[in-house]
Amino acid sequence: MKPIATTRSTSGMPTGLLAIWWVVGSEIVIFGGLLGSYIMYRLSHDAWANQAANTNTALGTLNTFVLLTSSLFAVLAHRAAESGDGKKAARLLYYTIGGAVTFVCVKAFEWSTEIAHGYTITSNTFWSFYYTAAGIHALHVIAGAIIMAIVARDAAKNMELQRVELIGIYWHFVDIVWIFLFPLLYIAK
Amino acid sequence: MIESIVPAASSYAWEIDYIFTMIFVLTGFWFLLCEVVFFWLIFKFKAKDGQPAEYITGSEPHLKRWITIPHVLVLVCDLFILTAAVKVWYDIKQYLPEPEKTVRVIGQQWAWTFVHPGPDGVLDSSDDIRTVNELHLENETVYHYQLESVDVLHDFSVPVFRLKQDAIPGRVITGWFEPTLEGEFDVQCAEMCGIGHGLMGARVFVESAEKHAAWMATQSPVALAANFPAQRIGKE
Amino acid sequence: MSEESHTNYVKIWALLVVLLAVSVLGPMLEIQIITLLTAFGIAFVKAYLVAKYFMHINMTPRFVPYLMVTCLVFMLLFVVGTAPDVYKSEGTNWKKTAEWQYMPPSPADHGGAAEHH
Amino acid sequence: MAESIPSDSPAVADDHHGHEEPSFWSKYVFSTDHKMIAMQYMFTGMAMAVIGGFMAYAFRMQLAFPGIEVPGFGIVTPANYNALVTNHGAIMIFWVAMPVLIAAFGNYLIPLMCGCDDMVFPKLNRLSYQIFLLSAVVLLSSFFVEGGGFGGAWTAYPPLSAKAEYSLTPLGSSIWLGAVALEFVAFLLGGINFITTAMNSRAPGMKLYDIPIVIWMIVIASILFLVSVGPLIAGAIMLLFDQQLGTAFFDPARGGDPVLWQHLFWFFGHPEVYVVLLPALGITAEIITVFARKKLFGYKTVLHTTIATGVLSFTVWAHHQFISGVDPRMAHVFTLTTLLISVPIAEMMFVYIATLYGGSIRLTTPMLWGLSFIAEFLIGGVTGIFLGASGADIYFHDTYFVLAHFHYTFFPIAIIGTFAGLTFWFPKMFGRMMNDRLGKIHFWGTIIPFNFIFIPLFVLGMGGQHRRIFDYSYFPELSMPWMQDIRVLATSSLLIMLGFQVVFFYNFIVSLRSGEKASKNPWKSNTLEWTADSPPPHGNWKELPTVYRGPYEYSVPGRDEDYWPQDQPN
Repeated sequence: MKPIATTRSTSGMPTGLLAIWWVVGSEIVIFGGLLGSYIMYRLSHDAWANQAANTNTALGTLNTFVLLTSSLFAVLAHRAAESGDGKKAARLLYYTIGGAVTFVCVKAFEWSTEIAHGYTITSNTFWSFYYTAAGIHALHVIAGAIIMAIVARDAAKNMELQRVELIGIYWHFVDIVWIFLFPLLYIAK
Repeated sequence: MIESIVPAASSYAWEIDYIFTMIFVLTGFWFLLCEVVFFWLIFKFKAKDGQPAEYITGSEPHLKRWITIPHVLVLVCDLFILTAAVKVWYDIKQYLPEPEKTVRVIGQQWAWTFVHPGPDGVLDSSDDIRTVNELHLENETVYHYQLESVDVLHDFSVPVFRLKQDAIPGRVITGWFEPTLEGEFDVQCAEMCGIGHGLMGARVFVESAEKHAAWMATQSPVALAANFPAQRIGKE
Repeated sequence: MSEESHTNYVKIWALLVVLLAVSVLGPMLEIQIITLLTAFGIAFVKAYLVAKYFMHINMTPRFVPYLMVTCLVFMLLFVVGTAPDVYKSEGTNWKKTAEWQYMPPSPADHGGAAEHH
Repeated sequence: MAESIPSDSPAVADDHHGHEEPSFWSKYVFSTDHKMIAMQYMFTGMAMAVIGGFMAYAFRMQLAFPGIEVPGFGIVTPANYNALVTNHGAIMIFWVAMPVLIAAFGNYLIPLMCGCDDMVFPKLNRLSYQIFLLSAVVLLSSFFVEGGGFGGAWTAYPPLSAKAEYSLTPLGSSIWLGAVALEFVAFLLGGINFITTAMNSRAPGMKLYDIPIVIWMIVIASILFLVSVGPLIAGAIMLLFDQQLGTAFFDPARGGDPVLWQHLFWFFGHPEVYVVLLPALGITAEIITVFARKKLFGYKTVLHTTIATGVLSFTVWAHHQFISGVDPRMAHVFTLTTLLISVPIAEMMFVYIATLYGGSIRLTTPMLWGLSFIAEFLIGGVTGIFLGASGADIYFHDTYFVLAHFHYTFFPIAIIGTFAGLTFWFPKMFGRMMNDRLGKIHFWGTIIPFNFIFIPLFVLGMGGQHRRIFDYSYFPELSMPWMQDIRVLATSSLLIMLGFQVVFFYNFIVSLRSGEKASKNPWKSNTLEWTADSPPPHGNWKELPTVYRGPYEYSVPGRDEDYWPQDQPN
């Protein structure tokens, strides 16, 4: 049973929504610190551009497309949940999870190819950043997909429908992080 | 105040001692004022029977100014301290006077290596003198130091010079000092550098020009070969 | 309000995909300024679109967007305070040694070659 | 008055509590009740404080009597010494000050003072404690692995921390780093819970300016933590990769920059000071208003200076790095911001002192702690100016002056703040009064030796004594007899202070078992937690309170009593 505290909303927004925005805020600074460090290193090392040339832009683009599309499904799920259609919301969330799985599979293929070509995390600091930043992001994708599966399972029974919006906001944030990672790691050469 | 505990042996030591005294006086004044008022209030307003506390919100102008006026005064004091701090910092860390000699200071776990310019006064020439844990300086000479580290962070600290600078691997940091007092003083490592951090001391010898020249003579390859024929000569 | 934004979701998505295409194609012109603009300018536009239309940040109370911007500003502050030491390779009275530009031989010369033959 | 609350009679409270008898595990270990989680944090924090205090005892003995076999520890080798000082610092900040001041008091007070029945996410709260407990266990385990505990100072500057061949602790450093990262995760979860609860679940009628200062402080501290810790989490991952995978983020020989870590660390590290300071300041505000029977002198002033301090605290971080290789020109900027931040803090101190004016001061044990916080923290505050002024910091950086300075801030925060809060809320937490006489003995037995530990260390710092050196006999200038005498003085004061803590634990346990039963509102305080039973049952109130006024309406003219609880309509 939820405490009464959870049902109050003095600040003018539901508790879960408020909390998820704080989560997003704390994630912004985590990725901000990492990407800020990367940008400073990158600008200071001209030679990194040659390293970045070895990333696979096509797969990166595909992954961006996959994440953008999954974000669309997430927001459509939110709309379905708002109109009380838990079944539809759950189905759309499963599409989103499908996007996450595709993303991770593409990532796995991309990484294994690169590692097979000798570009490992210790090759040089560009690749260290590449694997670290994309790896932390991929962990967020995986975590998001797992949570989304739980939310979808409940949503299918028309339970806790407000969670569809919350996981959606988290998912869009993960999407935004990738929107910045993509040019930083793949396009800038 | 510091010079009564640690002798001042460089040309800019007085600046540090001066700014210390200045901050000591300013903050000491505020500190004493606060504590005196604080304890006075505690004794003055100790609970007494039949005397309730007053209802004061803190927005009454005649009371609020007891906060706002000190507030502004603190800001003014800060400006004094800021000016002095910027000046001292600029003189010691940012501004580099023309050097008469340059020494290289290399930190490693857990010893200091000093490269002296040798009799010709030029670093990186054939007569450089390389010593471990012994820095020999000529009194009243403007020195530059080039600080390096080969492994982890160290900190080249000479308390009598009021000199302290981290040695960072991958960087060469330049600074200056001018010894003004002859004698033998401590060099300490002031940045955690591992197990032997507590052993990483060296000595700095500030010598008159003649004594310094005499020392250099004993360190010439010829003299060293005569003294320690079996050993490798302490230079590369 | 919500009715209006509902119809827009797919359009926003299409716009995002177009922007993605531009950001990938732009750098192929190999003009630095265009690369920067298309890659990073468009990233900001995309982030804005996602934040506004998917996350509905404009429908939350005012402090939420302020909070997000504050987090970003603090990160900017961090970079500004740090760049004089980390981004620069020399400054007042200090400079980094040559190892700062250290770059090991490209792994493709070994691993990649072994892979192909 | 308190009697007018509906859920007043003990029968009602028992009924509320008694219809289901929870098992030991669900009541004490896996509870989601915010009060029980607060107690878990409190007792874990105290246990860690005992461990941290024991470490201080071991290395202070080594400093005073180099080379002796410390009773209860043994010979302190250089490796031991480094591991002890490193973990003493980390434990006292991350595993004592934060869990006790933010997590324990935050958990206990936020729902009670905001008038709601629990935190908004009770399960998240429990998870946060469990992660915290795990982090503590992980940290302590680092002492028992091959190579021993991490000894690279709590700042963990690479390359020393990044490579096992430098630090000689191949596992200890990674375990230490992992423990710190886990602890951050715990407090991120906890912090989100605190912020959300205070923002969203306040009692009806409780407007922003009706929130007790301590809640404001805990929430602002949580926000500071949340916004500043990100870069360090990223940095910790990078450092962990450097240690375990062999990447070169911070390795200068392979294109990394060790100074980046310093920035990542201190960008968090400085706000962290305020993260633990603010809750202690808040606790002090509650106590001095209650025992001076006075309204806080300028509620809004305190609030605004707190926010100003919080924002400014993000701009001062590099003053920790003045001589660690940052560009000399940047030092001017950070000196400016550092001196600026002294202004709101000074103003806050003035406000606290001014609150005493016109009061009716009762020197109970909690009040003594609260007042001593102000008196002692002032020393910590003014000595900070020496270090924030770049010119003077050239001499004082990494000396015992720094050490004494931050112990004069952290001791009032972590120890005085905790004792103040604990003695003040003890009746509410456990339903019994603490023995005031023993409390005062403990107070004087702690405060007087405390000053005799650290004032002498200021003098040593002026003498150029550097930190983290396990035996000063290798430095002729630091092994003079008068310096050794001072070290012995500091160490013996420490022993006396530690000895007096026995009085506290005795008092704590005896009062817990057989102290005088506490009424609902023994201190005649205004805030909401005193309208609940002592101790509050699960759910805190039968009927949640409504708020009609601010928390500090003491001695309002024209009223019979000198206090006016927040939940009374008139």
